[in-house]
Amino acid sequence: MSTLFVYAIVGIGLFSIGLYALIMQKHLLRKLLAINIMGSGVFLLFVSLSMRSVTGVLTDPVPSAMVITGIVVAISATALALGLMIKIARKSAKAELCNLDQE
Amino acid sequence: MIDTISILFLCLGAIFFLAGTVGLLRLPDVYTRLHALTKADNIGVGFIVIALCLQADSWFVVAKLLFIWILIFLAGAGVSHFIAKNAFYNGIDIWKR
Amino acid sequence: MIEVFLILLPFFGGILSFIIPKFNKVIGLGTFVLTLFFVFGLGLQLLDKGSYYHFIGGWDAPLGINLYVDGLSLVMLGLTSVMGLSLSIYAKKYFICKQSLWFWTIWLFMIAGLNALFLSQDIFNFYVTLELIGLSSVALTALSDTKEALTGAMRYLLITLLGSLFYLLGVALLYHGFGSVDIVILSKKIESIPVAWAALGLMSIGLLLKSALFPFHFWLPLAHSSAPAPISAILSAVIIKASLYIQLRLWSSLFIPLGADLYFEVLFAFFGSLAVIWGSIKALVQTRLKMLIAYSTVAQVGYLFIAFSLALGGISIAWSALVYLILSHALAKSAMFLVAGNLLHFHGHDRIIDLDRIAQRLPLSTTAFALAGVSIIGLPLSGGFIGKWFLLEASITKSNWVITCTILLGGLLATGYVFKVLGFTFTKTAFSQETKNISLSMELIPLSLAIMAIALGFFATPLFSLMEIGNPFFIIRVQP
Amino acid sequence: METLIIAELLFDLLLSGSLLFLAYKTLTCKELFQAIVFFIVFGLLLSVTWGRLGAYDVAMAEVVIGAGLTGALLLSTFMQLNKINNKLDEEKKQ
Amino acid sequence: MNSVYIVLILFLFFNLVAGIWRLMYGPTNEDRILTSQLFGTITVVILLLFAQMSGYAVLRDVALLFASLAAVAAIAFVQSSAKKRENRHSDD
Amino acid sequence: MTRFFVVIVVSLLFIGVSYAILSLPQQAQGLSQAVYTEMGKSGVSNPVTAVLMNFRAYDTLLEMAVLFVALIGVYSLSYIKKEANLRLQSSVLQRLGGILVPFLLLLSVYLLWVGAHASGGAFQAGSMVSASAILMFLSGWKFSLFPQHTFVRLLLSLSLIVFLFIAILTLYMSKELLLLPVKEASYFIFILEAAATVSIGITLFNLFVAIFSQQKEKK
Amino acid sequence: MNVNTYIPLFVILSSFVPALIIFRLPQKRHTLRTFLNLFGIFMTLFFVLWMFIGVYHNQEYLFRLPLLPNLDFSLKAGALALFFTGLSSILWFITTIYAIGYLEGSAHSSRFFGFFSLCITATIGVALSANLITFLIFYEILTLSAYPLIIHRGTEESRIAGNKYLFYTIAGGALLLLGVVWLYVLTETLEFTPKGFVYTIVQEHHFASMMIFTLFIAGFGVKAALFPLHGWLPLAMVAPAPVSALLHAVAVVKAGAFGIIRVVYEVYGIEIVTLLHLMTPLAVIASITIIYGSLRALFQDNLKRRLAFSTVSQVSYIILGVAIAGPVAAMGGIVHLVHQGVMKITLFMGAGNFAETLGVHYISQMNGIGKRMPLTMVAFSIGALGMIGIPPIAGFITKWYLGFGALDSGEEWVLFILAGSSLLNAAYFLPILYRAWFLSPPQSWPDEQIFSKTETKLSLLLPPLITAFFSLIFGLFVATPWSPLSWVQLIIEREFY
Repeated sequence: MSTLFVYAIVGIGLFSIGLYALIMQKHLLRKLLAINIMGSGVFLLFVSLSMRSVTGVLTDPVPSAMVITGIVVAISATALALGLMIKIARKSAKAELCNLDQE
Repeated sequence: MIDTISILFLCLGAIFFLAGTVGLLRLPDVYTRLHALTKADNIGVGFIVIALCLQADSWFVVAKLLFIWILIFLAGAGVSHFIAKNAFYNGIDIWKR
Repeated sequence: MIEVFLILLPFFGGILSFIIPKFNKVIGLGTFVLTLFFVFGLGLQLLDKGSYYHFIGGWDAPLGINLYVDGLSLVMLGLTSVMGLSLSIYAKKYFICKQSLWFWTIWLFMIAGLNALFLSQDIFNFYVTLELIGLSSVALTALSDTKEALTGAMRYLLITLLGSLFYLLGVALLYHGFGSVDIVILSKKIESIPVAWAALGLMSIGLLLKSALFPFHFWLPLAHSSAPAPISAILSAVIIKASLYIQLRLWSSLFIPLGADLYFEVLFAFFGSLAVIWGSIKALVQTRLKMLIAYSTVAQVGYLFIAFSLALGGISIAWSALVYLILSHALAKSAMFLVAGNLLHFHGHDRIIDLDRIAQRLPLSTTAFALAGVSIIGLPLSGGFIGKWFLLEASITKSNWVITCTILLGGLLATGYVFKVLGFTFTKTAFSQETKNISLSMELIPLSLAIMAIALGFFATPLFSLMEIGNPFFIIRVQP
Repeated sequence: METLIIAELLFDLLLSGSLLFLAYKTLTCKELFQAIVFFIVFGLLLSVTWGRLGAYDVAMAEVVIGAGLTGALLLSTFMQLNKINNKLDEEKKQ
Repeated sequence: MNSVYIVLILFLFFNLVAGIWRLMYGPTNEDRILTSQLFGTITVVILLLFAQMSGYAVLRDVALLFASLAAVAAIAFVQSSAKKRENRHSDD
Repeated sequence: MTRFFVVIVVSLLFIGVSYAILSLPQQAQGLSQAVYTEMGKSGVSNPVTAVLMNFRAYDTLLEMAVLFVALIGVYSLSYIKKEANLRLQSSVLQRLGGILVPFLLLLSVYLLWVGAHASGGAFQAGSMVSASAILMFLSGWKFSLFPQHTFVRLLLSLSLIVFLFIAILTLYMSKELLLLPVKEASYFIFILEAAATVSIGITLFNLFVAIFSQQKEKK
Repeated sequence: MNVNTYIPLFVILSSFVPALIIFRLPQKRHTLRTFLNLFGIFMTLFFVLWMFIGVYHNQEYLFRLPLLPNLDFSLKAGALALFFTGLSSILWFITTIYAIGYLEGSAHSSRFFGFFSLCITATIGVALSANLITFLIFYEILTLSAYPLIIHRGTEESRIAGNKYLFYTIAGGALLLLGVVWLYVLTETLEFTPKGFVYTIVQEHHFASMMIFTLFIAGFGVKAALFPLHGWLPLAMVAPAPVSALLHAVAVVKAGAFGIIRVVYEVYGIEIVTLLHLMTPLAVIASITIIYGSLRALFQDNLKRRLAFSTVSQVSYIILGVAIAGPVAAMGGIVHLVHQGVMKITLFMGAGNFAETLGVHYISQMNGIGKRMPLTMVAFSIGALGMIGIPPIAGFITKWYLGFGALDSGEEWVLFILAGSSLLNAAYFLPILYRAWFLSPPQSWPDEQIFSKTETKLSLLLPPLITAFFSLIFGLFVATPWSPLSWVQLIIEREFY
């Protein structure tokens, strides 16, 4: 087992922690951070597994490129979410998802 | 010979970083901690950069390293200034014995 | 070559309407007309030549990205462009000045994303298009600017991101397990190793989150009900289906050969049935019209997954049922949402019991709602009926009586909630209400959508022959 | 050589451990501000990780985004939220 | 030489981990920001040492980017967190 | 109770996926071989850039669209104020900005240029541009990069426009979308990257400003 | 491809197209609306007559349109189909005239007449459909287009009635759908064929065939108001009188009964149903319904409600006739489609006239009403006596043939049912007649409208008189070649036995 698997496992760990927090935490900023951390976990897994090749030093560039795409997407989503969050805080006095179903 | 000197510098840098960290942990208020931070930022990085410069293959690398040092220097100084000012405006008291 | 324009044109229109906001309506509508035209051309080409690939950048699959056009993607593209055009005409009147400033750009980008998704053949590309669609629909949902809409949009955003992440994790595993992100190559390489199963689970969870199957439906009602009417319409009509479409592609080429269908068949059927029952019951007890329609979507998603489960069970007619249900639900549900938008505009509220003689005062809207309701319930002769017919046929062939009963019960409950609304459109409320005028096009668009949903019932045979081009469900046929 | 490998392994473990720890702290610590700073630091370590994994392009992207933009965005959002809360408190008092 | 680098990297890393204490318990937000500043510096140094150790020159570019952007987050913090307008007076 | 349940689910997920990963073969299945054999035709020598800008340029196009949509989404949410609501005005800050900003811009040009053969590229360069713009903005400099001006809107959508332009061009030349001719590929890629840098920079900056100075709409 | 192929379609379109136009007419254009209505009716009648002659001379009228793979939308004018078509189109004509008198001038008449025409379209479609899926389609259209008529008044009461109606009928429709799909899965055909097509599978899927039959009966039984599925019918009487006439006599209830006829004769075939031992239960249910409906009718004071329960009872004669499984009884049952139609429509129009002219809704208010409105009351009396089965009115013919048929098939117990129901009919109709003719009228009527020349509006007066006349004629000239009974004989000979 290569040490690089450690990072892959850490990636899944980050994903799991993020998922846990996303479900359990109330505050939106916290949820957003959770999403970001989950994303980082996925990216970590993506890249670290591409380092498995023993022969040759050629690292696989495709996952890197995909992760860069993913990072751009993540930052876009984060920005949109932050904007939305501020607006929600302004309307409902707290940056949480209040339960509007039961009205 | 060069290796020894750079190890020496590296150790010096490490000591300053240690000092910075210890200061960060042990000093009593924001203002004094800022002081500790700048030690690590400026001198610690400085020593390590010097050590790495000695090991560098080309002048380009040396220039880059020095550049990094200057940048950290600037950022450290500026940020410390702003944080201190901010802390002062926000009414954080100065520690008195 | 034509298929590329379906992606480029909306992008181009979106950018143009961003740079020249003065003419954004003209640009938007023009783009949609052109897109529809191109879809038509694509259909002709497809009938002529059969399904084909487009190698983007000239790089073939493992390295580059392939587009793939077959009957299924053509049908979905057609749906998207028809919905796009009609909702645009509606939105032109619906949005007030400030909202429409940014609306058109996001809207066109969303359509571009949808078109790109329906053409794609590459699982990572699916991810990017999903994100494009997700972010733009969140932005559009938030356009209504009420507390509910913002909360709904936020919830939707979080869920869509979460779903995408699950999906991306699956993509990562598949890539590292089999060294490609192209569906065709993957389908050749895939074998039953733990990574494939993990990817299957993760991708399914992610996509189910996005398509709001029963236990994951919690975000849907608020987002769909509080968005502006045309956005609610497209969300329920196409966006939900986009992730289902990916599921369809993935299963039909990757996961069924894996032998995964045996377990998931039961799972999908179970949750689909629960969704039908739960969604319908929740819809029945709603007091607000848009909320009712949104819960109806939850129920209809259940039908789609029941069809999906039957299709996994090896009944080929269920694939047709699935696509037919997708189409008819899209048209009918969007008509319903638009009518709800009209009522909201007309009365300033959408409480069902206070609909004051709508049947007399807005007969066209009421007709549209009734016709759409007919299709949703699955009464003959409508698109929904054909879908339901196939579904029943499949479930009886399979002798799966639980599913059969669920389908029938769902139809009854659907009757309940549709006619709950329709009943109140005839009655008079005790207090008088102020009303606003509604422009004719805002009434005609839902009506024509509803009529299309009905008319779908008459064109089953040609549509099926169209859908069969390229044999999108090819794996099923190969298997004995 | 042996020690080097052990040291590298130690480094890997330390790095991954602190990544996990920081993520955990980010998501569970009490104060929001704290969480944001933890997240920024998490970004720092993540870019070191990219460097360690040889994905230099990703490392650069992460550095640029993490240090330059995400931190700034999150902090200004935090302050916005604070401001809104303060304003609401004042309104309540009046 | 490499072993020296890696030991130094580990040492710096321990510094960083120790600093987390301040992040957790630092009484004021300013404390936290300044700690993160220190962390940034440490990261830069780690990257530099790593570049030297493994021979990947690109990491030096990464460090350069890091160093040049170190101030942005802190400035953003400062620009949005000062509370009272009245107290502000032009400095210098 | 919920917590317990969630913990169980999350740990099951963790264990399952970890098991799947650990059971992966040691040998990578990736595409590196394919990429390196085709590198010569891509026009650049940095494999990641080759993937991003040539092999999977279509993904990049869509990614630009995502960024763009996010920006417009944020606009549609907020009332855009033209001036920064800065709390601190200090000559030190202005001086620091004065030193850093040109340097950052220089660095971004460097990144853009180096992207063809070493790590770096449009996105990194664009982020540097945005960082320098943010620094300028936060230092209290008066400059206008907001979408009220048609010119800025053009800059914001520049990358997409160039992308679409090249897409149409290649479609006209070779009937395949974004098929960059081998000889001129490097120029095409450079143009694409330059445009993307400008757009990404201004977009990210505008995202920051929109969130930094979002405020209540005046009625 | 000659014109004959399209005639079934033309019949449907000739009422459908006017309906669509009427929907969009503004409230004021009542002349145009009336013209369109009548134009549609005459076109329909013309085509129907054409087909009657054609069918009499063994001409075939079949229209096909591919609907699904292997399934067509097909319309075919056979003898049975035309029988029902003729009934509904003629009664439609009469009801429309009545409805014009009853509702023209009140609000939303465009909507009303639109859906009214749509109802007829659907009924004619039900009659002409040549396979089960077409049948199902029109059946459900009928269900839906009757709904707005029932809640036409827009009151809370009518809304509830409408919802109840819909709940019953859609549930029935769902059962029906299940049955049809199931049958299709097993037999892969749905075409109506003389003597049925289920025999191909009955060996292999014995239980399934039984279940499907049960589903069919339950599905149609809802509309045909078989006990215990009749609950919607008495409630639906809140609708305006023409609608009640439509529901009870022309379209809805009849469609259910017609469906049962189709299923028994042309899907299963008598032999198969008998083989499956399903005839006797069906007959028993029909008998229970007959007695139950009559008993309930006995205790109603609201006139329309009493008539509604009477319908529950009377429609089951048709089913009973079918279920006895003999040609003679079948004649009695099928001919009752027409007989019950003309008699019940007379009764409802009469009741509508009382309500519209005098504001009388309850039987207890009807004292001496025969003196105030003699002509209407004469018509009403003919209808009522026919229902009881007094010769020579049409109702008698039905009962005669039913009884005779029962004896023929050796099911003597049916006679007791017939006798009992006749007694009960008499028990709930005769008191009304007694009150109306022999008691003295009250000082004033609840809500009286005075018309100078006749006792009520001419367009309200004529239709019941005509239908009453019909019910007499059908009874008196039963042996002529153009009487309904002769035609039924033709059906039975050609298609069933």
